[in-house]
Amino acid sequence: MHYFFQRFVFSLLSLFILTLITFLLSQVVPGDPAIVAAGPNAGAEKIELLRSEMGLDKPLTQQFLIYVGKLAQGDLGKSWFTHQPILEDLIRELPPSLELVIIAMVINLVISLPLGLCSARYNDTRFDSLVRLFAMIGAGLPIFWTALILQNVIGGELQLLPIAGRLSFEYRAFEGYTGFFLLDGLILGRLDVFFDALKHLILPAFSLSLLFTAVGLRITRTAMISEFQKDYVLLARTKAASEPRIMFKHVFPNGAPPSLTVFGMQFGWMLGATVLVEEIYGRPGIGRYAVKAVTQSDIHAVVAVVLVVGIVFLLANLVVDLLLYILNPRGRMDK
Amino acid sequence: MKSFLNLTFFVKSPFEKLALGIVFFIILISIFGDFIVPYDPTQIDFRGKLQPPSLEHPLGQDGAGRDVLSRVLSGARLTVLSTFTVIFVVLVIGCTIGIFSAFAGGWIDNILMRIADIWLGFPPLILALGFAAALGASLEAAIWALIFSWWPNYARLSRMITLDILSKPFIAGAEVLGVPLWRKVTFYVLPNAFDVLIIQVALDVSAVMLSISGLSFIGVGAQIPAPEWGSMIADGRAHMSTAWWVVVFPGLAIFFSALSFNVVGDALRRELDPLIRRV
Amino acid sequence: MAQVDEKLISKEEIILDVENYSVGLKKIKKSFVEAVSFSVFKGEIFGVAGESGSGKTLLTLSMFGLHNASHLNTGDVSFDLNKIIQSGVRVVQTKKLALRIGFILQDPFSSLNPSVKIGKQIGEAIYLAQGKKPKSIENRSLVYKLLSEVGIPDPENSYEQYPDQFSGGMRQRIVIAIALSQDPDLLIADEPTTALDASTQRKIIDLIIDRSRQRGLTVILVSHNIALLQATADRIAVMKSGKVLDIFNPKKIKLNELNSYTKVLFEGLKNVKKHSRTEQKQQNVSSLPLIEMKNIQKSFASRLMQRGGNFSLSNINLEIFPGEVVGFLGESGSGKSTLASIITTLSIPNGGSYSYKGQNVFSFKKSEIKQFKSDVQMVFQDPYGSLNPRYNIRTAISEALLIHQPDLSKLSREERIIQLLTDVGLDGSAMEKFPHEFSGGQRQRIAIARAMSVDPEILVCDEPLSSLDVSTQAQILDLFSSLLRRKKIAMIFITHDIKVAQILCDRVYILSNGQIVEQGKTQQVLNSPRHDYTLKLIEAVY
Amino acid sequence: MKICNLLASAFTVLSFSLAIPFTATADVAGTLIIAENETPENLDPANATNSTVNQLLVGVYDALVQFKAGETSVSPQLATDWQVSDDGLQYTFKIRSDVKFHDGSSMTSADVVFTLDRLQAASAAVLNDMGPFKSAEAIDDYTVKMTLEAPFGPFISALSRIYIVSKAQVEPHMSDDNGRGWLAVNAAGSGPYSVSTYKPTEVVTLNAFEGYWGGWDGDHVAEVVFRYIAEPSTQLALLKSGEVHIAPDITVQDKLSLMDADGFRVDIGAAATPLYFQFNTSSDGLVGDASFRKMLAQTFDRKLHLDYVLQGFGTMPDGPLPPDWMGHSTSTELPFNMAAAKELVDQNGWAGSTLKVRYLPAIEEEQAAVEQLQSNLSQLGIKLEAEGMTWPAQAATVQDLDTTSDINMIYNFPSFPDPHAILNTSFNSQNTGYNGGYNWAQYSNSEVDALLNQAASSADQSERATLYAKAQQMIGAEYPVITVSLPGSVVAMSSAVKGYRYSVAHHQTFNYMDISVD
Repeated sequence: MHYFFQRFVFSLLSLFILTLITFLLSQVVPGDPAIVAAGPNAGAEKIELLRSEMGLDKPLTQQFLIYVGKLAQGDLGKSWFTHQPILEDLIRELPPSLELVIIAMVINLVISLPLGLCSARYNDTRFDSLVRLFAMIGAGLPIFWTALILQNVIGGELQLLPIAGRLSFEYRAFEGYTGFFLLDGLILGRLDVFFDALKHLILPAFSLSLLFTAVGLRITRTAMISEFQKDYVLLARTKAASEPRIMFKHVFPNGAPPSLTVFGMQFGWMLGATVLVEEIYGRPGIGRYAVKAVTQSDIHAVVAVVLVVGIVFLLANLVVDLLLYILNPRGRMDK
Repeated sequence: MKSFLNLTFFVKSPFEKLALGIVFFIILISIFGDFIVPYDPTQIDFRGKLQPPSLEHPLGQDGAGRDVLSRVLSGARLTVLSTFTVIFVVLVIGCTIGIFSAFAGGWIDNILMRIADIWLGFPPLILALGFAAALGASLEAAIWALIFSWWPNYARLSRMITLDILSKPFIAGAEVLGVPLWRKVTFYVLPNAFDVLIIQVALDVSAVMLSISGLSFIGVGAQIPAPEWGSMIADGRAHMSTAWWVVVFPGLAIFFSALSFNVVGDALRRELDPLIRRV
Repeated sequence: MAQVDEKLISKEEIILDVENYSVGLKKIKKSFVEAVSFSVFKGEIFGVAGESGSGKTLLTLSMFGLHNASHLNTGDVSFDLNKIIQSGVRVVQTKKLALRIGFILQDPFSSLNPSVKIGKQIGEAIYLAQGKKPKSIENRSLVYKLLSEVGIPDPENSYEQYPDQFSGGMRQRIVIAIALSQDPDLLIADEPTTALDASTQRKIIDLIIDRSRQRGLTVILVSHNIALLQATADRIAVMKSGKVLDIFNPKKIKLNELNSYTKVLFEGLKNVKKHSRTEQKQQNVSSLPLIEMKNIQKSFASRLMQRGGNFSLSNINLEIFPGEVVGFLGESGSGKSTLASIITTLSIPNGGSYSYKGQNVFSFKKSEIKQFKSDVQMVFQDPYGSLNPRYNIRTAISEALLIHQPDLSKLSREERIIQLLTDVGLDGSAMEKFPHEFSGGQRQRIAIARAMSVDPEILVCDEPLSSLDVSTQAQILDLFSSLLRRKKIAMIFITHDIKVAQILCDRVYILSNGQIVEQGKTQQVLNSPRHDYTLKLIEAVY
Repeated sequence: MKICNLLASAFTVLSFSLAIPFTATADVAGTLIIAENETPENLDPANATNSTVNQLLVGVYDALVQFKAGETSVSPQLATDWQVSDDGLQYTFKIRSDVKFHDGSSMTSADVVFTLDRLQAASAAVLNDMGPFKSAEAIDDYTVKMTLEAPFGPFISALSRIYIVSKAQVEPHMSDDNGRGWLAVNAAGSGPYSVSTYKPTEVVTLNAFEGYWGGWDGDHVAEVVFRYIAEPSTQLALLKSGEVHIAPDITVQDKLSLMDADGFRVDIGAAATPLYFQFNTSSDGLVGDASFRKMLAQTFDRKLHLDYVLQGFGTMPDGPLPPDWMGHSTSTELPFNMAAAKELVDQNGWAGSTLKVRYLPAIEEEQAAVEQLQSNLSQLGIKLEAEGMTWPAQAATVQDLDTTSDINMIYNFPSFPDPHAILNTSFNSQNTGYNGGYNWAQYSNSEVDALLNQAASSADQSERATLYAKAQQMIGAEYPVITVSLPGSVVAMSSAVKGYRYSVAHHQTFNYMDISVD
């Protein structure tokens, strides 16, 4: 438990530095934020008023304290363009992105773990070479390009899957409790909604996960190979344990944790990479929101996105640590 | 230690040789590309707008009638140059911080590495986006943004290598002899870190390349009329259904370069990485 | 090959018959075990001796399909009258054999699954061998029985514990329990004690011998430790470069009939000339001590160290006089290396005083530090890591000269390097080469030459022999004694090997748990030890 | 602001649309689905100058007067009639008494006054068009008086963008931001449609308002849906698969190909939205020099642009004002002439200089025009750096002279078809970027200002025409802009869409209140 306390303190520290970095980021925006915020047609008085409203006339340290204080109350500021509290925007935009990333993660895990394990077991065989080739190719494909090609070929030409949106048009009035349509579909017993949402997720999730799967596969494979070389595997063989038993009972539980850490990091990276796919697939979400905020120089919104994605990243890592702890009650982590 | 005189010692299979060939080809055209392109890559010709591949224009023409082949070839320079700029600067900054941190030890080391850890917590694309928001959209901004988000990788790696080297008996030997600090850094640490760093560089090239083109794709990187591959794809996507060539070829260019650098990096790692060699 | 069989044995009494067996590694199409033939008799303890890289592990594991990277080439192997390999092709699968053969592997720290309770791991073996369900009471009671059989205290509690809660010796006992759980006919122990301390080593070997005699097991004991094999094995096969050179009964050894390599191996350090400088020392005693330590303390943050062992030093008092050879004896973890690093000022103690030639080391001026750094030199344990891999030998040695004798002309520096290399038994042609082009023994020579280049007053040697092969050990030890004969320098020799201390040292300090438990003249301390720990050390030696 | 390309397409009524609860007259049925590439910033009528906002609001709110789709003159909407005082400073409006807001409350003059007061307090962008408007007051429940500081000819036209909000609904939410936060996501109008779902990054749904004061006659849809789809290729695919009826943002190529396709229709509207390269005339750099601008003015080939980028959909401009407009003065801008430009460059040694242009990459023809200019300038040895931005970001850069780039691309969407809406917005020094207007050339000429002001305050059309013509000539002599094109509004749609008409006063909106879907 001491370990967790440590992790927690570290996360808090990370959070603090995260806010500091994002705050500084908001300071380097060119021009006067007040002018930008005032929008067209604002007079000099209005700008001056805004400047003091935004606290821009105070010293930097004081501004930072005010910023942190507001954050603590969940106030991420207002968007200069939608005039809405950014927190509300994010609460609306986060679930679709998380849904996408979770499905992409599932695809990633479902491919990486078993394939990595098998390819480590049959290291240096033709099967292994094929897996490695797949990993190489995956790691070289630009996410946005794959997304465009898949959308046009599978969605457009072949019409196998929907090309855009989160739900088919007929479900446009669908409202759930959580904003996660898959979950809402299940909660409300609307399986049609569930499957429709899933159908809309397949292409974007696959495009998003390909690069990460390639990396995940490679890392799993390496971890598993080094596990297969440990003497306990040899010992298990001398016990006449069957190969599946060795793979799933001995190697997998020991080889998976190191790659799990990487998957935890990937979760955050994937959330960042949604900027490359959401717009293409016409999905709402934090990535599309971020791109729009950046191109509009809506710096409060950008900073909020950076902060929120950073927090999700930290949480994902904490969850992974917890998972590792549960999976492996003893040893390793205390060291 | 392999001899570096034979620079291609690490490629074994025909596949790897092909990849190395592509890498050389990309570097060559990034140097001489402007002399071999059939057309001026920025010269518009609306009369030839979105013409499909033909003998005069083997890869077709884009929405402004520019020759896609010329743009793809000339884009290599932009991509390679910006990728290597990022890697070089990140290498210098990261290694300086990493090696300093390792030598300093104690709380300085602790703080620096904590910062690096936390920094790594930002998904690089989002961090780069934030940075691009602050700097405005341009290829230079994208390069700075990536440098800004990438350095901790090298700081951590070089610190790790330095600590590893510092734990070797030959450093203790140097210590016993009274070898001065600058000599330890330049003659002991750097040459021995070289292998690992070069592997990391080779593997990072493709990641940086993909990131730069990704940033250009979403519009915060290279600006028109620069023939950057990512922005070419962004430009062409509206015409995707009628003129696939404006999207497919730049994408293939990114794909083949990233793949080749990956394959070469992997081969390098296999041959140079002491951790893997031992196995 | 000298096959020294005492009697002709009928086929039924042979459990393992190997004929013309060759095996290579998958990646490299070259044989690493070449045309090996031997038979193992039922009930005997069959030793396989050889230095690292001789192919002994590859041989034993590959026969039973347990070496991942192995690639069978030729030969026949039969186990208990059944062919398992015929003309280089495996005819009986590993799984079928595994239950009849128990294995004990080299590294107890990795041979147990770290995330499974040890009771469960033994239980799994029982389940796989006898079909008793892992969760059944029957299975559990068998586990308890085995645990107590191999000497694990409190089996019921131990059952619930994880491997990392046990020391190396205990883990090896658990591995033995797993091997015994299948009630095998043949026990293969591959370097079972290499990773363990000397005192534990003896207990484990005794356990293996004891258990197998009791159960009537045949044992193949693979080891590089010749003394151990001599003391335990009924017959020994000696391997070198993938070939079996000799098979003989060590109790009836006739060295002349054996291969010259085998002879070197078995004579070991016996022929190294004993070094003694008693006469010289008489004069030196009167002089001032070179090094004087009083009440030195050193402690580390505990989390740095993993495998138990207290690495802190306390209350260290010692004196080293000019020209004498002093041994620091102790097991790993006793603090000898820490002490060496304090002597060479690589680490700073938390308390106590340390003076060199009567002056406080910690208040040296810059020039004095420089002088000290040329007076005190060190030779390290790992010859592979002790030279900068990016320096060729000339640069490596001349760096030392450049720092401490910058006035030396280029030419005389060159001459000096050649002289130093000749002194350690190499020649000038070595200068242009890089460390990786040399063998371990040669590297250790280069390291010694480099240390000697600045004419030190005292040479600190930290286990300089322990990573070398037995045959090389003798040569390097020879080099040290000839060095001592020629140069009037003091030496601190850190070792865990009593025999080495006997040969080289005038005086010894015995270290245990970071404290000096005993000291005195080498013969006196080793012949009539006063401390239990010293006694334990001596008893552990075969 | 975006370009004038709208399209629509036709197909069968989706069966589910019948399920939507609606109990009004039987001819209000069906769903109209419109694709849109840019998401709206908000729903606030204060931002009705922004076409993405305006396209939602145009049928949700009513104004005192309105331009009906397809018409170029105003008709009464909430106002029944009005009088202008002789000095042109006072306007008295009689307003309807039968108007109900969507919340059921009745409209009175208090709502009109409240609306204008709020806009003034929020310094709303729509007031830009209102000239010297000073204040509004309620005379009685159905009479409003508005006061101007100076006579202003197009005042009545300008009122067409002043959407009347319900005081009862908005006042409780005024807080410290003049109700901007609340109105950003809520509507308080009296128009034929009310907002039922507002998911600004996905979909906005409007439903026919049962109690609409104008009543329902003819064919209308019960539901209007805006789907936000950024990719032109996706819009096209959805149009083809029948998932949207109007897809305005597909490429010109695709529009061309749809002209001959069965089941689709392409409407070409006579738009009057000039696209400009505006040169920063207040710059300390080269573009501040009129002779340099003279050179630049000759480097853009409008004909090529019209023929190949716009595929012929549009008019060749020869000055900032559309040729058929009142007061148009011919050939105030120089024609394309690279040789003349080259001569100027050589004379002055301008080769080797670098300029910067900002533009909206989301608009196909803007990017094409930038590329065209880049290509031509590079032949003269001048490097033109481009920076793609979004509208608000670009607008923010011109609010400071230091951050204004050498050249800015901007579309002028006149709020009503009057020369004032184009010339005053783009060339009056009161409307320079740093004053918050659309004069991004930061062009300031007191004589031009005087001419424009005089024309604005005059009611005599022929006098105004003369004044505007003179202003154009003076502007032309200083080369503050290149008028790139006057594109037509090309809208492709499903042929099931009936009743679509291009609305010149509400460019890039859809008259969904008049449309029915077969």
